[in-house]
Amino acid sequence: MVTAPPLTPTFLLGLTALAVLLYDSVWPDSSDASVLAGISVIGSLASLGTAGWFLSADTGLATEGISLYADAVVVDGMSLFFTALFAAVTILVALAAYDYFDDGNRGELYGLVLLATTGMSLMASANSLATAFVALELVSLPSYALVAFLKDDRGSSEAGLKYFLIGALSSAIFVFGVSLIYGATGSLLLPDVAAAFESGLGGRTGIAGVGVLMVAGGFLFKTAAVPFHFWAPEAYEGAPAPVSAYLSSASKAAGFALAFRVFVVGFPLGAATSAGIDWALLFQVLAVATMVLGNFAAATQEKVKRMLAYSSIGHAGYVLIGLAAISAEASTNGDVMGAAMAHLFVYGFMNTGAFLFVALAENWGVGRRFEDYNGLGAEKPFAAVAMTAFLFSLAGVPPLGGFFSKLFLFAGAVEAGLWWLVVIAVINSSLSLYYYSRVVRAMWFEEGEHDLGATPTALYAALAIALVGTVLLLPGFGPVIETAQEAATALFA
Amino acid sequence: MNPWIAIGALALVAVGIPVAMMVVSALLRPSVPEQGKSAVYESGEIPTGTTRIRFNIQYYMVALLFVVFDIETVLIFPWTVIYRPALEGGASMMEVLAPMLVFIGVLVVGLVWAWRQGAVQWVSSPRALEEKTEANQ
Amino acid sequence: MLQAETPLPDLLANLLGLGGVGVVGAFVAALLASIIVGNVMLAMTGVAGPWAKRKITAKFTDRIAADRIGPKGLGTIPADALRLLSKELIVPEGADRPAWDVAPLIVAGSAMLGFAVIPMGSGIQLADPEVGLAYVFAVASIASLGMVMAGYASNNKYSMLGALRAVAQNLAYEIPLVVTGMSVVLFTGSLRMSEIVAVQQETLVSIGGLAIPSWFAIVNPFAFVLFLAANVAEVGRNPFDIPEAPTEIVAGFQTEYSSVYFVLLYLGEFLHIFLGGAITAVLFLGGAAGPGPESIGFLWFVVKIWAFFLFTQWLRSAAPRLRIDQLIEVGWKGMLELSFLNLVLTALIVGVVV
Amino acid sequence: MIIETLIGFTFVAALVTFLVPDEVANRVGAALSLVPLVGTLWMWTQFDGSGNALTGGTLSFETKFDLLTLSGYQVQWFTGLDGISLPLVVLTAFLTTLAIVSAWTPIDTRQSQFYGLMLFMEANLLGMFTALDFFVWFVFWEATLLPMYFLIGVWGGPRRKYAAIKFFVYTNVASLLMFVGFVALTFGGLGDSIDTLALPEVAMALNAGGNVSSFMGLAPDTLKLAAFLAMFVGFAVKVPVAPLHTWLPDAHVEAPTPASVMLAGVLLKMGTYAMLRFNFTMLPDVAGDLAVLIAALGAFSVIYGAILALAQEDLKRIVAYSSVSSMGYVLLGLIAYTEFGVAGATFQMIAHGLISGLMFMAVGVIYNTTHTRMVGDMSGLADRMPVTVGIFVAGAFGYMGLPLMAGFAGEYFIFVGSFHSTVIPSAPLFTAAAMFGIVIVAGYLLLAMQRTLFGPFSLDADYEVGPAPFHDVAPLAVLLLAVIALGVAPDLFLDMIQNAIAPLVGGGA
Amino acid sequence: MVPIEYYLVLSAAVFSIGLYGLLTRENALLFLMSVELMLNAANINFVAFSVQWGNLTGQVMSLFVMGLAAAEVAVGIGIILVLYRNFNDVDVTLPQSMRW
Repeated sequence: MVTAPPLTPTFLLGLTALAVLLYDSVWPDSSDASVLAGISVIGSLASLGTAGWFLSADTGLATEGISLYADAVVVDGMSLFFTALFAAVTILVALAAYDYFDDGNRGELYGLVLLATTGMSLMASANSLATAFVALELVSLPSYALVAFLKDDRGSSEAGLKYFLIGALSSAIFVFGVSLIYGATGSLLLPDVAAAFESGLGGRTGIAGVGVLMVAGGFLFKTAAVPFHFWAPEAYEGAPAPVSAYLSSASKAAGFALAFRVFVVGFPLGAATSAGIDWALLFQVLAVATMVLGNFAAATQEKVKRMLAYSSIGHAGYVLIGLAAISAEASTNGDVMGAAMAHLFVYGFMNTGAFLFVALAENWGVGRRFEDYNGLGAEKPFAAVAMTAFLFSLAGVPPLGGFFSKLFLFAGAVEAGLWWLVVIAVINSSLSLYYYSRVVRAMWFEEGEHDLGATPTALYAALAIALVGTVLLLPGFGPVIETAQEAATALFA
Repeated sequence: MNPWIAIGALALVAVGIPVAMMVVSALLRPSVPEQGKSAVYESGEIPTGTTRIRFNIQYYMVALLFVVFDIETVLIFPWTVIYRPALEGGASMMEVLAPMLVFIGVLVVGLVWAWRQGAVQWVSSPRALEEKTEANQ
Repeated sequence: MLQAETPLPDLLANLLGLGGVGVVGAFVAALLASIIVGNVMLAMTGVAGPWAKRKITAKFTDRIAADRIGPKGLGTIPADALRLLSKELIVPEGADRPAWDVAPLIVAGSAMLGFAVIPMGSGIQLADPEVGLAYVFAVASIASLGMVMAGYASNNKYSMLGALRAVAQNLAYEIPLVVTGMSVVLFTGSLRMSEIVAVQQETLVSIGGLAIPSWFAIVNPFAFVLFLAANVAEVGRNPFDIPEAPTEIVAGFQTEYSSVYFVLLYLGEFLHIFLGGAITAVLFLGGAAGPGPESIGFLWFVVKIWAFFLFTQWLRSAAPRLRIDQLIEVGWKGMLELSFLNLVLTALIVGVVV
Repeated sequence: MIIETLIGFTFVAALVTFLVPDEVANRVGAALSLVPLVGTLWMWTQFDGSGNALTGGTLSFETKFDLLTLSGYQVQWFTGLDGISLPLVVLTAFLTTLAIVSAWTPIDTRQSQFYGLMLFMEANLLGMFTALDFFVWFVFWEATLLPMYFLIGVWGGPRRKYAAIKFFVYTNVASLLMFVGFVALTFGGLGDSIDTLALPEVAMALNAGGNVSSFMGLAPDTLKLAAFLAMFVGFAVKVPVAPLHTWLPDAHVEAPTPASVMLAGVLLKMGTYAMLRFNFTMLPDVAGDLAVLIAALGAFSVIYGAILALAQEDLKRIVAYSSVSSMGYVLLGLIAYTEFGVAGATFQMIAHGLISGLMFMAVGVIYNTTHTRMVGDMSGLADRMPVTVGIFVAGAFGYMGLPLMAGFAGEYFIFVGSFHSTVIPSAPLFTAAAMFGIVIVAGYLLLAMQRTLFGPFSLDADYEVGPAPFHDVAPLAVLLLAVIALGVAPDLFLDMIQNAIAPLVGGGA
Repeated sequence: MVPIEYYLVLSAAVFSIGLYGLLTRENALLFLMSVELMLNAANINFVAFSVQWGNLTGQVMSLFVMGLAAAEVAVGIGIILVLYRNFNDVDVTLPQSMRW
């Protein structure tokens, strides 16, 4: 079956990052980034391909997964699924960055993106809270720098600062939570932590409860969910658009990947609930708060990028259903979590695509407000069609990938008996159609005059790939959801 | 006996002796306050401007580089300690050595990159810069 | 074994019968031992700073120095001490007071703290914790904090520059120093100072009945040279006396200091030289080992650290000072790579040998 | 696989048309649209199905394979044709081609996008009428709305943005309601007794009776009622049934003519088609209970639409409101649950599709020439553009149900059927009310035409008025021929329709 | 042996001080210091619990935390430097070019 090391996809990403840095070391003054972009894309493609190959070869899907390094890392369907997602988003971002940052040297940019992707892939594989923390930081640190990448831009540096401040705070909270979990259970390995939970924690439930809460805080930051969402609008708006795309899809997915594994494997709900730590309830509340806040705030925005930022918070709320709808013994847990994973996958394409269009608009020098997009449909039909598809998919309008993933997610929640949650989610989803369609209206229905430059090839290519991804996920949704649900179900085994 | 008791005691002594010297000096020395004396020394000129000057960014770059590398040495320490016992315990050399080679390899890549990006290049003279850009054209 | 099985405080406790009094007794014994060690070291620096330094430099430059007071000018030592202590303390305008006051304490204190784990032979070792080597590196590098505080708090541009340069230099050479030190640990498999010394007592080869001990200076001369260089930089002596660089920035971070504060900074620097020598001796020169009975180990130890002192003074006369950019280049582009190389090579050698 | 091939081809055709230059897009679009037209006509000739698709009849051109699993339900790709869907599929392909040709004159900007969207809509409509799995059907159903949204919003009149949004919001909310109703019924009510959401399976499970369980605290009967109402309201918006029709006049007035043709000709039929498939086939007993309400709504739509038409000055608005009126008959015919009623209603969908298409197209041609649609602004157009006016008048007669025209057959059957209905209480009363409506609308239509088309020529604006170009008139002529052909020989479709609805009226109420 | 609760109280106190500083200070550098405090509170826990449980996991983890804290500071200071260049201040409440 598998003849390469199980962590090959992760290794490939890391090696690509080193290759980029090496290339940049050898030719530090080269102002042509095509080689850098090429290395990044090829490396990510290789990683994506390997992950796909492993997935199709059923690595660890049927079994418990392959544990490595004294159980600190596990490779299973879920980690491969997410790694494929991260690699795909990285390809898009690497292509987009080629045109977006058109001055000077970009070695550090590609290096940072690839390192962060490596970290994300590791997050998806983490089977120990120590690995989780290290991987989380490996994602966060490059992200901070990426957000502040435009050194002379006030918005970018402000965004970087805010992202960093809240990031530092939340990672401190996370690690303190981990220390409490360690205190309560005596181990950082998730299976051992779970065993301690199962055996009743020996009267240390108080510490464990605070610890679980704090660990959840760390994930909520990474996924831009309430109450750690403050950074998201600022960071996404101020950051260079490809970076916003990267953060809002890949980074968010990574947070969820880790949260899924830590909570499901590490803090089994049945044992946790009997110890008074009902985290599913916590996530139910947070899911509602997050989606309501994200969608309502998005509806009041005047700038496209900021609207997308808030809508990204809203989507975090939907995905949180994947955790909220878990119950101790239900056989449907795998289905709903798999649906959440599939939604993240689809989201990876459509949301990245939407931000890439914003990148394109910034590249053209079009403004940031809704009105500034007026008439783009007539002037650049292809890009506008792509954007329209992304937005409608984000809204969950049926013919597109976003509809299916939301449908499966909500169906899973209904099966788990969370009718009220689904009702709120559907109302939110309908509201989202309103603000997404504002962009569509501006692009197609309004008249506008722009002095648009050439069409940047790589950005267009990225946009096209994202579009193909979004559209192909309609007929190709079957394998995605099946893989996701199978992987998620294996987690509950 | 716990060795840290002795270390604590030495810490007391290490602070105590200088403090004692200060006390002795305070008893001995005169105090003749005078305006001119307390002016900061600037080659005898009247001090200009503030001391909080902007200094070369390279100091900062070096400090950053250090922060990263110094912490990495912390992670190498445990490895050096167990290296020989592990080998004597029967582990093969590659098994013990390879992870650290990878670790150091990654570090070296980072160092080389920083080096080539000019993180440790103290002076970049305009002439050198000019030559560099010309060579690239 | 040259090492006393029991560290000095225990010895004292037993001698004075304090062993039975519990923690308090132990503390009293430790305090006594600390006072002994601290004063011995201070005495050495007292000799070295005002007198030996001048004498040595004078020899190198074929001059006569310090010959007015006492035989061979030895009376200079108490005279200087009294002179400096009774000088007026001038506080510069705009000094950042607490920091400015504390800086000398840190510089002097950190050096002295380092001696806690050094086995000086003849049973003189205050403490022997498991992590001795890490401890001594950690404590020694606190001094740069003191230098920055001194430089920053003085409100003087020269001081500020000196402080910055001190930091840059310490940072650049700290890592090679520690990494090279770790290559020794690869042999010993322990960070305990007494272990490190003990491992070096084994005979490496016998040449004509003369047993050559496996001092790491002999086993791994490459590491020794690296360590020596990094150590000289770390204690800020020529050719690495960038932080003070009297001909460039007056006196660096200590420009604005006078009276007892200056004495403390000055003493602290000399203590650091001796601490550097002590670390070198322990890591590479077999600690207090030498011909003769174990009880004179302390003498050998003193010889070794004085040898290091002599070496620094020789460099002071012989070597020109590097420019700051050269210093950084040598540190980051040369020493660091070499020290990593050394680490890997040592690991390979150990692997092959074991 | 012929259905899939046609749908796939049409999608590709849409993409190709989207990418060709504007100058050639009209011809490319028209040429490509011929392929699905020919394909559907061929399917018509080869049609060999019998019975109703949802009650175990034999399907023609059936394709079925598994796609994925959703919460325990197998989602299938399941398409096929029966006597109800085939005529609608033919109508779709036929009207699309004609609408594309009729767009050559009025659409003068962003042509490639326009024709691309038309073909995209056609592809989705074909999928919608052939799909027999709920999810696949729903995807196509919703996807049909998107192109219309853009067609109205981009190429429409002065208030196009408002109209597009209104259309979009109305239809989307309706879809959501319908979706919730259906899902509650199947997921909750049928529970584990089915393992796919294929429409035949759902319909048969429901009609088998007695196996609906209570859900969310709703008793089985209440659940069925709630689901019926949710679906009915959802579809009624599409039809539209008064009082849920308010989006329609706006959309029609603002939409460019070809889009109006598609909207009135095909998109309105989606609502009645879905009502027939879902409400009246799956829950006939509930429908029977609500018959009086539904019949009243149908009659109300007829009269209300007619009266509103009376008050209009805009030709397009008149036609639009008369559509509301016409769809009222269809509803009335469907609820009658007699062979004549349901078959007539189904036939009327086709007939009305053709005739309203014709009317809108004719109004469009006039507008192209005169740049106004206001009744008071012009008169005596017959002198200047006789052919167009002739066809227009003929179409209006068709609307009134003149014998030998398609409208006659449909309306006649509907009235006969509803008159004899045993399901609707006091059926003759409703029938008479509806018949009254037809008189109003026909009368007013003729009056308006009289004022605009005949008499001495005058025009408020300063435009040269002459005969319309050939490619404007040709679609009108073709449509008129089709209307007459169906009027003369209704059996072209009526046989298969009757065959398909027979199981419904046999087992109804 | 000092009871484990004492360490917990100590670390909680350090954590709270850090949190307090972080919420009340406006200077970015003080903010960084506060975060360091919070991280080191976690380190106290790790080391104390490591002794308590008799395994080395906690000590190793504290090394990781230290390393990553240093890296975080490195990145943070870089960002603050950029911020200073753009806004001429290190007050974290000052940049408000994107208020909602």
